[in-house]
Amino acid sequence: MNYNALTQRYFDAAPTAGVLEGTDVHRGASGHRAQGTWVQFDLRIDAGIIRSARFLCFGCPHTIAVSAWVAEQGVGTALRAALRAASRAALPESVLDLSRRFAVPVEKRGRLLIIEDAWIAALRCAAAQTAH
Amino acid sequence: MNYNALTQRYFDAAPTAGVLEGTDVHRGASGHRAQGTWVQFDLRIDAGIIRSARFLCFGCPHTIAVSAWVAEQGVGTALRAALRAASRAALPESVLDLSRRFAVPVEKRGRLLIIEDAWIAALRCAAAQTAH
Amino acid sequence: MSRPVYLDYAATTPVDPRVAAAMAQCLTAEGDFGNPASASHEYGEAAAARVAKARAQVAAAVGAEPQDVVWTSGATEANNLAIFGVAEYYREQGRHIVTARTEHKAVLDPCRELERRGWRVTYLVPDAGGILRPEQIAAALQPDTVLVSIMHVNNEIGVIQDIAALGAICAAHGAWLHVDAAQSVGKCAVAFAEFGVDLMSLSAHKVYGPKGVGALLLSGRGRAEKVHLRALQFGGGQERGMRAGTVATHQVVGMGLAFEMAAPAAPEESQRIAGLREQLWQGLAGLGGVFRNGDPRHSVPHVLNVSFADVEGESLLAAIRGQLAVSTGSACTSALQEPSYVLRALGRDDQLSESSLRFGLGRFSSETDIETAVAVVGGAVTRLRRVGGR
Amino acid sequence: MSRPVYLDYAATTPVDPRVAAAMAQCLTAEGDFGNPASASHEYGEAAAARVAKARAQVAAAVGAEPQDVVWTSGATEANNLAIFGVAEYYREQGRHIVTARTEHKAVLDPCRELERRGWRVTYLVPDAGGILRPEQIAAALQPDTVLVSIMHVNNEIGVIQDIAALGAICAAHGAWLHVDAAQSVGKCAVAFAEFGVDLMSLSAHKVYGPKGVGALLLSGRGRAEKVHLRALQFGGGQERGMRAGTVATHQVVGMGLAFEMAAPAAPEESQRIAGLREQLWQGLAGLGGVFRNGDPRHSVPHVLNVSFADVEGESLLAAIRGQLAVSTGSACTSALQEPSYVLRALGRDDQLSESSLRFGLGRFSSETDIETAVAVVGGAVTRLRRVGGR
Ligand SMILES: Cc1ncc(COP(=O)(O)O)c(C=O)c1O
Ligand SMILES: Cc1ncc(COP(=O)(O)O)c(C=O)c1O
Repeated sequence: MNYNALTQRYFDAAPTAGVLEGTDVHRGASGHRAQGTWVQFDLRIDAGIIRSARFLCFGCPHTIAVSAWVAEQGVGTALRAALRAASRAALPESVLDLSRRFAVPVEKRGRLLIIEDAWIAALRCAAAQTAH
Repeated sequence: MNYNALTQRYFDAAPTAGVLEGTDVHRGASGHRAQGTWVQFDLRIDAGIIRSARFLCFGCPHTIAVSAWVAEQGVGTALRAALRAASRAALPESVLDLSRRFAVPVEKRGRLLIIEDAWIAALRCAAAQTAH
Repeated sequence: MSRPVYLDYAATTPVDPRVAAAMAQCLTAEGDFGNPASASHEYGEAAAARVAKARAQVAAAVGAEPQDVVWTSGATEANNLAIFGVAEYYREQGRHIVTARTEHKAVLDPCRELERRGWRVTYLVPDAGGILRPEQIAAALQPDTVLVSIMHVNNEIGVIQDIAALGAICAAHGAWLHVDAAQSVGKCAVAFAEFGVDLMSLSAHKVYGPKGVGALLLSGRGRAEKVHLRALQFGGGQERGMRAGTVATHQVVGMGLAFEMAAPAAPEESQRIAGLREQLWQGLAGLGGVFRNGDPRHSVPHVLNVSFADVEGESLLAAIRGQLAVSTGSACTSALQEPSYVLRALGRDDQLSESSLRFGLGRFSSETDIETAVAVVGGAVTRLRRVGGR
Repeated sequence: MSRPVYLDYAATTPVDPRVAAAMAQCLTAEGDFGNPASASHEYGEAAAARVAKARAQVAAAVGAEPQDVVWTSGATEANNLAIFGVAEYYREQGRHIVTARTEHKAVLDPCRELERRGWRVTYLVPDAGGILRPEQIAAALQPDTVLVSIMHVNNEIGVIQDIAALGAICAAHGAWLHVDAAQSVGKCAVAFAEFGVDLMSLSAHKVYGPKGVGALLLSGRGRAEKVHLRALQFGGGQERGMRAGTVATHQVVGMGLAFEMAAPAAPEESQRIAGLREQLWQGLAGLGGVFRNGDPRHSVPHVLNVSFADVEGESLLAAIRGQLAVSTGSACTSALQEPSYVLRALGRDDQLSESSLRFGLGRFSSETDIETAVAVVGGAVTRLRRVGGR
């Protein structure tokens, strides 16, 4: 049980934990609590740009830390650009780069895919709703 | 390797170790050095009484101590009386009593029979020679 | 920086300072450093006398005789020696063994290995509180059952099995009874002979003695025949051929003294610790969604095992680790935490089996420690539930 | 009353005070007392770090890698683990083992047990000096030979076998080579990898470390395949599953430091001790009827084994015991002393095999100790010969 400084910091502070309120909030989730990992992102979009993001996470410290970081770093991203690219570019950084940045053990890397799925689900939700 | 006080004392001092010189000395031996135990007694008899006794012994501390004690205690014994009785009375004390007195472990008691044999051999030698 | 509050006494205990001092006397040139097998000089004899005294101390603490004691490197070896030793010695008499799902790995893994070698093993499932009913054991016995291996005090949840009842059943059937009592000494009454146990495993480091030493008690009192073993390691003939290897004087001396000190301290210490555990449980229960594992009516006071709903286990540990030293169910051997197999056997679901904390209380635990524990765990649980949206 | 002069370092050594101090730091509540398997808190991590350091120290001292080290309770267990472990793991590949008559009981007794289980064992006989020729080993290898177990330094007579030569032969044949090096460290060069050894047994208490801890080194470097083992004891998965049981932090820390200290001290210490041994030998040789056991050209300086003509062994020991602590060939397990099987294997007759003394010299031995030894032994031999009429 050793975490690098970044993981420890984002796990401890989880600065973007929570939900956003309002009708202009777009939500995406992935995973199952019963299976040990569940992640949800809330996004507020303005003029096609992510203006704010929050996450909820039931999961290990790596999953919480990466979710928190994604919600923080995702702000400022252009929605269309993120969705247009291949799915690996939807996150602010690729899953592989994230797993390096947060020193995620190999056995746990599958959990980052759940974060990615939740993030993409939130993006898609936003894209669908803002397309109407 | 624990010896009772008596065994220790007679092993350390071995007061009667040695041989007697002279033509009136009667000698008896038993056992084999190569087999681990060898005992010899020298007796000087005067008027049918053991007047002095010496022993030599190649053997364990119990064997040395008992041999020394037998040579010491045997002095004053009447030769004929000792030989007339059953062999168990030839020694100043029975093998069983000796093994108790010197706390000889069961596995070693056979060695006391070698002492007894040597003692009887010396007595017989004396008896044979003084009979001439 | 001050160290976290230590509440992991069931994993290991610090050595009592008096025990450490006695051990030190057996190490250096001024002390009794001789090899207890060196019968040819007084260094060896002095060491042998210390070993004999330790043997008597251990025996006295658990209602056994000094000659029942076979020194081992710990309860793991004692369990292995008991299980393989009996199984292999009596292999022509039968190849069926009865044990329970909630046993320590040091019992379960040897049983698995015996299955590989062709033995059959019945793994009993206790009730939701962790307790085995004697009738369960009776029903599991088969004509070729040679060994029953049931632990006394469970290391994860602290529940106590009714060993005396098992002793009677096994004796009537003719199966040998092995009891892993690594967690018992100093925590509840251990009466080797009275219980009717044939083999019992002990460990020093759960009761303020050193790691790396334990004992297997062997007896057949009450039986026509004494239990026999095939040894696991062979060599210099130590321990009457049942366990070769130089006896480590300082280690057994430490165990002997620790066991001697455990017995008289036990009732008083247990009462105090029961109070602390209650304080801890009340504090945690207030959080809600908190479940106590193991039947508290049949438990030693030294262990409190609690599962937290809506909290992920590794994150819980990570959130408290700077301030509190406790265990989850089982030590994780890989980066992935696995749900405790003991809690699973009690019927807990994966999430609750995996988000449990085992608090092990001990001689040096204080009320302040408990207050800290409640505050730290409370804070962590609340925060993690918030992050998880619950 | 002052204690006898200790010249039984080959039986066991006192722990170096620095080692004792390091051990003490791992025992009590202020120290690193945690369970090294407790990954969930810093007490466990601190202990694990100490264990890792000790692993590196032991490996460095014998030319191995830290990951080669499997902690055991001593060389007895290491030998058993090596021999049973390899034999049982490779049982389908072959059931023939090669060893020597002059091995320690902790090798011979496991081999006897394997014979009982259906293995064949060849027991090589060394020359009169105790040395095995590499060609002997080569000639003994059979198509189904899976293991060769030969000791490095003999515990009774101190002779050193040419392990590097054996390593090459075994590697060429494809048999695993196990070396009992319990008596080697600090006394002669030990180079695990360089020697081409596959398994090596180590013990701490022969080199100023604690009793009750040792290691088995495992490697397969230079082979396509790493050697595998079937474990002897199963449980918590410690030591990568090869040796279950809580690792005793203070014990391995003691071993690590003792091994670290052994290496640099060795050349200097060995030279000094060689001088003392020569002094001892010269003093004893003057008595006449004194025979040196073991080829002095291939021996560690720390052991001098001498047989005395016309002296009974037990009486010799009894005569010196108050003043001198030495061993006969083998520790007597019953009241009857038996001739040393090692000396018998060298061709000594019963009387000389049984009247031998093993002098073990060590770190704290002084010239005065040797003078005392010569005087005491000289006095005893002279007196006993007189009592025996020689
Ligand atoms: C119930 C139980 N059995 C066996 C063991 C193993 O004991 P040791 O650490 O002495 O090998 C432990 C502790 O680890 C235990 O709690
Ligand atoms: C050569 C040899 N092998 C094995 C052993 C056994 O070692 P331990 O005492 O650590 O079990 C010893 C010492 O007793 C020895 O000298």
